[in-house]
Amino acid sequence: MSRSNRPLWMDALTARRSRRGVIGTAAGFGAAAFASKLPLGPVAAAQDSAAADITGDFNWKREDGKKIKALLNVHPYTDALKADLQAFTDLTGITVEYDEFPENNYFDKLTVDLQSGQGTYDVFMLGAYMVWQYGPPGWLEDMKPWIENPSATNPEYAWDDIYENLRTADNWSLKVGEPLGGGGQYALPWGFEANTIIYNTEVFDKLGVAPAETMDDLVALAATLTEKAPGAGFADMYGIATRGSRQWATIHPGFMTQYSREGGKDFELQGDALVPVMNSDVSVAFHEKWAKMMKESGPANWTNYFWYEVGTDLGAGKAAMIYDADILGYFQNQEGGSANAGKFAWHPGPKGPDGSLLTNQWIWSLGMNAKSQNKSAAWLFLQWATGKDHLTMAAIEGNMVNPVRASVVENAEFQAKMANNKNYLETFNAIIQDTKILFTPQPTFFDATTLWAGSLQEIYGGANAKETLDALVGDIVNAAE
Amino acid sequence: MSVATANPPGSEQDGYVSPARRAWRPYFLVLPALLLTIGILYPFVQGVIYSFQNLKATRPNPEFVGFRNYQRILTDNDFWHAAWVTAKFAIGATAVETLLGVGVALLLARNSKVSSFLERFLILPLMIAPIIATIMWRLMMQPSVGILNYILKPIGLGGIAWTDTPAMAMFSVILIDVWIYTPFVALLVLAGLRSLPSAPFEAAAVEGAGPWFTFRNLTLPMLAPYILVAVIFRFMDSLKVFDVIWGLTQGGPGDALIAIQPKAYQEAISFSNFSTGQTYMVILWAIVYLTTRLLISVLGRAQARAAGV
Amino acid sequence: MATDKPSQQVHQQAIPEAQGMAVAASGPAVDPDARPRSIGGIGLDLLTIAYFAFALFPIIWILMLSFKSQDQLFTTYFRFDPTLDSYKAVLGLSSTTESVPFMKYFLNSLIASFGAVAVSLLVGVPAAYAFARYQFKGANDMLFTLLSFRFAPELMVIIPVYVIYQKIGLFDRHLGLIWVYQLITLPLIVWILRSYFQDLTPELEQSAMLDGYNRWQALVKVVVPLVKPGIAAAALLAFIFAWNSFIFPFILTGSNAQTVTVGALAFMGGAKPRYNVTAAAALISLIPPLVLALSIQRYLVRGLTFGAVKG
Amino acid sequence: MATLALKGVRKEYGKSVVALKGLDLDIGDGEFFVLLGPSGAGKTTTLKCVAGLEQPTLGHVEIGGLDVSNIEPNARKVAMAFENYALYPQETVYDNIAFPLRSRRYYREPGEAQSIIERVTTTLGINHLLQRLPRELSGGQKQRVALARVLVRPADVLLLDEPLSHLDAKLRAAMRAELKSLGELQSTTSLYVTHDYLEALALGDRIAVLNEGELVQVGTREEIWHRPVNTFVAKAFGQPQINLVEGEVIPGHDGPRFHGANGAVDLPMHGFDVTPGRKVITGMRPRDLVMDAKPGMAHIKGSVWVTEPLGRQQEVTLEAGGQHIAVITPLSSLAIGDTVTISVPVSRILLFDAESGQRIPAKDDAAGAARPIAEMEVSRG
Repeated sequence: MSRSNRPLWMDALTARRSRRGVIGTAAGFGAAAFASKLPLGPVAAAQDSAAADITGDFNWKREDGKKIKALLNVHPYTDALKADLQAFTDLTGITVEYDEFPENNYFDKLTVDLQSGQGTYDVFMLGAYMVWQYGPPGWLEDMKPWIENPSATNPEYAWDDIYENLRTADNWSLKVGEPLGGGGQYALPWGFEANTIIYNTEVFDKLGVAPAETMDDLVALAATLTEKAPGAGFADMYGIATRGSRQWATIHPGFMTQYSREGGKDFELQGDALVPVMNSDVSVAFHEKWAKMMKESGPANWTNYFWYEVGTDLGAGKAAMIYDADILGYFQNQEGGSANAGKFAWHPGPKGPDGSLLTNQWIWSLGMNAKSQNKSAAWLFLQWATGKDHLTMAAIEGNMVNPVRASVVENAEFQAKMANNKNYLETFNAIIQDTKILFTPQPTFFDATTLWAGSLQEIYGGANAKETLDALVGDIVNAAE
Repeated sequence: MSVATANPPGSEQDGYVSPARRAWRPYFLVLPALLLTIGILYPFVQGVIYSFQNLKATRPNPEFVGFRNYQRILTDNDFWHAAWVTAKFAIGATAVETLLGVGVALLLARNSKVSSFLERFLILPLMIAPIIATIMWRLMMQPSVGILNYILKPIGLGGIAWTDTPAMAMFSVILIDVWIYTPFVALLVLAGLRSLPSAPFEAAAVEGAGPWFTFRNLTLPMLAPYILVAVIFRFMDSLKVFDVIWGLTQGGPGDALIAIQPKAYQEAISFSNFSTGQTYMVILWAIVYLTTRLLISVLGRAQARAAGV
Repeated sequence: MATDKPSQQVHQQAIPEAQGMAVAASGPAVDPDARPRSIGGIGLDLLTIAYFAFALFPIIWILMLSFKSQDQLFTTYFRFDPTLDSYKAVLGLSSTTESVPFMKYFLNSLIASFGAVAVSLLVGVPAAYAFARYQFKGANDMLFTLLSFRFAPELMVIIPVYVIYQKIGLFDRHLGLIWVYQLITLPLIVWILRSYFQDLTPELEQSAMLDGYNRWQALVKVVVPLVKPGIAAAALLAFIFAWNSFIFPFILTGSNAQTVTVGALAFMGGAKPRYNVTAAAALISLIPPLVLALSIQRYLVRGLTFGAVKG
Repeated sequence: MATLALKGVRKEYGKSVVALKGLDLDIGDGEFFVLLGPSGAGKTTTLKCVAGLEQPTLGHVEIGGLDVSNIEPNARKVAMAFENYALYPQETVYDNIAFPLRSRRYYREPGEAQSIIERVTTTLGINHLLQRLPRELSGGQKQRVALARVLVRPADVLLLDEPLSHLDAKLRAAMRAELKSLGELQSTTSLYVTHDYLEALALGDRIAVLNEGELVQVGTREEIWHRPVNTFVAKAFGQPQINLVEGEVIPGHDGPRFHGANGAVDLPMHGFDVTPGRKVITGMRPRDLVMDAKPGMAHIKGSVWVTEPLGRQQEVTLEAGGQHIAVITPLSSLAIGDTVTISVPVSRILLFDAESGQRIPAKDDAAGAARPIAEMEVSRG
């Protein structure tokens, strides 16, 4: 309905412009300093760390009889962990109690606990972006001293086995705008998602089309699929599903991946000042293209698409392809996982004009509460949970994909397990070197990116892209003040 | 009251109660509730105190900033936008629920075989937690796999994008809210209908008054207090809307459904701008408080009028 | 609500009203069975059916959803192969590690909701009685303070409460939930019951006092039986609101005291949204309020009437 | 059995409403005492203060000579029948009546209770209603049930609040007679509240007239009837109401005379100690006046303004000098506008000061008080 009649809410959007206009003049925003490059919080020096208290030979039974509490998100990774917990208790004598919450509410729960400073949970799951929110207030334990202390960490831990881009993603100086790496290790990579194209081979084969190699091809391919698939026996099928809800999570998968490949940036350092640049010409052009693609070839009601609608539509045969987390396709492809299980294939997605395959990633990581009273026991748990043994078992017997350790990916059993997911491993290997966090680290990531998603929705609804993004930049600057 | 002496009159008698004890009697009755309440009052006051600080994640040691948060928020267009969204939702939802609820109550009060049978199901939608009901509605409204467009297709209404535009999104949240809470209004009004005295209606029937005349001049005025109570309850809760909006679109598309409470939630919890979120909530509390007081005084007058009938 | 009226009003209406719904049948409603069925009557019946189609369709749909398998969840509408898998998952009968201890949450919800309503009745009935019958200094302030909690957004208190609970060990405890649920249940019960007591002529319990009973006995033997419909209705409403509460149990509990609202949502996480299991969970959580409502149905409509209406 | 006394009882509600303005009453042991007044006079408040259901703002209540201010209502040994009956709607008639006998204070074995209840309900004629619920009773039946509940239990003081007010006239007359014959009422100190002067006259050993929270007069029925302290009391008793004519005392050839209604009412004042020039009001009860010019009486000439039949009698209202004067006469054919003369028995004239409304005593005041009350002999209804 809205696909053809889009100007319905143009008026409302025009009104929005002037609403923001009251706050300040849009012209001034482009160059406005968003934040200066200052350290935000207490940068814990290595010698202050509780890790320094651990001396002598490494011993798994060092904290025998202790109890730690974990906050977990409902997730296949968590299921694999729960299934293996007894092994940890047998190994260390430590018991793990956990509370589990669904993802939509998980971070709210975690934030409230960390904010309260009560240290209820010794360890918890978090994403790399959360380090930017939780690190500066000093809520996260820096684990670098722990990793580097041979008395605390088992000799077989093999920290370097974890892909470097993933390790770097959880490592930050806590200075706004400063690139990742070169600071404290505020979380340990545990499992991750890279964003790729996943498509329905049955449709592609029947229509004789192949995955797109450029952004323009992707727009055209999606349109072709939308046009032809319903006539080819795929009732109600449309071209492409991506996330579209008013959440920061709408920006970070396919959108951010392709945005970066096309040369788009979120912030730029200008001198000592960090400046939002979502209103650059490259960015405006990309927003228009993306919105057009979703409007013409995406689902009706796109602005209400969370990750699970994206996965659901792929599985139900409503979406011909998705541009989202690679594992979202994996779960739909499992036997009994959806009506079209077994029909999906992976592709790295369109390259940038310069051939770029930059890929944004989401890393489920494990972190330690800086207020924990059981840091030594918590550390034993964390190194076990991110260690080779557990992750290998979890990837092969459970659904712990994608693995964060090269050794697990290279494991023959794992390769065999993934073989029936067409081109999954090929895609993985093609992008893994370019898979990193493509956002600029800064503590208002969630506010800014949520506003960003709202702006994308407005452009989708028909608003002028340039004006909307100018206003977005203004809002981000304002919010920081 | 007699003057207390060393040996108050009657103190040795059966059934003696000292004047002090008598004076304290109501307080004793209220005391347990009050003690419980004080337990709640503390966090409540604490919440208000936060609104006078500048606490946020990046500033773990907050300072008092007086009314600066209030000043900032009340001059911020985001607040007025949220207030406008809240007002639209609250008025829209309350109006529809009231009209529909009164209608349903009148239909049920007929006590026909059909309505008596159906009445027992009236309360069901109230019993599903709003947060879960909203998730279910969300799935029903999904254009690709949802059932609503599937069953509306035969009557030419397939392909509705339920939450794609601000107007549709507002329509959809109000629809869900109406589904959940219309039974509440209907229940209250039905109760009112059934307790109306019969004499005036018999008199009207004897005088040959038509049904519409009877409804307008008898039923409606006498029912007014009940309807108003339903309106107060619903309006008060609609101003605090959160579950339905958050569950459906998290405030989207754009910021079309960012009402005050979702805005406050986002600021306080999602973004850790704690004092800002808390200030939004104190303002919301004040709005609800004042609106309710106003409506209650209207109710008082309506009751007085109804009593005069 | 907070108006200053003499506490000893004589409501002559109260006695006939309390005597029951004798009026109801002969009320303004026209009994269509008493006269020939008209076209209009059928039309109104159709309208009634139309509303209930709207009201009940989602529930029927949820019921169907709960019997669908995961792979038919999004590809079937009315015709599908029914399975009990979702119920097995909710009841913990399936062996997968993805199961959520839902029945434990169910029990938690029962304890917290019943506990909250019981506490509210225990402290709320005397308080409501005092507010209705006595004039005392600060009464209006206390009453309005109590009621104003209902105006407060739940989020406003949640962080302070969280901190306090962590400190005094009420986090993730049933008692903690029962206490914080008072925000929901106590104002409701005091509000409704106070109006009830006001509606009831004070002379009934005064008469009992002269007949040899003390104040407490008069309350228990004479007043409470008369306001039973009000207590039942207020308690049911309070129970439903407590049972459906989401934000409090979500923030204030962990695995030990978690409730069904939070538990049902847990099925929406993981690799894929399990709407079918969530639907089964929602239907199972519907049982307690439903049973409660059916068991006090005869009080319900009447009970709501005279409580709620008096400001 | 006990005496009952109110000592300076004042009752305020809130800051502005004063229900009782300092009431002093002494009621003897076994006395049947009637409190009469218009609605809002404070009658019910008085009863509730005695019962302990209301706490006086000032002053106190004594029962049997003891200050009961700090005694709970259930320990005061007071029984009360409420104006609205206060029957427990969910209990049967039997259970309602048995209610006090099941309390710890007035407990009776079930068998004993049953026999008491049977005796009392038989006396009251409601023993066939025992299994009914209050809502299935008529007003008169409810009233008897309320009365029965008061009578089954021992009490030092009985408080009866308008027990007959909701009955129709016929039933009320019958019940009045019945009440009088009840042994319990005759022997127990009783405080009876009513706004019906006939009830007061019929039942009260003594009557107190209450107005706006203040006692106007306390006395026997004859004292109240023949020597009302002021026009308020005079007007409170008698139907039709006493004829009050304003005028002036003027000198006459055989002593002072009353001159009122532009000279249409001219009466000798030799029974009173009044001096000419004083502004006064005369009171003449309609039943004391006689049609036609009778010798030995004063006469008033007027024209018939309206007539209203009352059974075998009629009430005739005359217009005389711009003043309406009511007379009760046997039925006769009188047409509107007819000129008639009525006779006034001079000894029955009441005189009030025009300014204060207070009665001016007659010279033979003591003798007047002993006369029977004509009103009581007339059957009404």
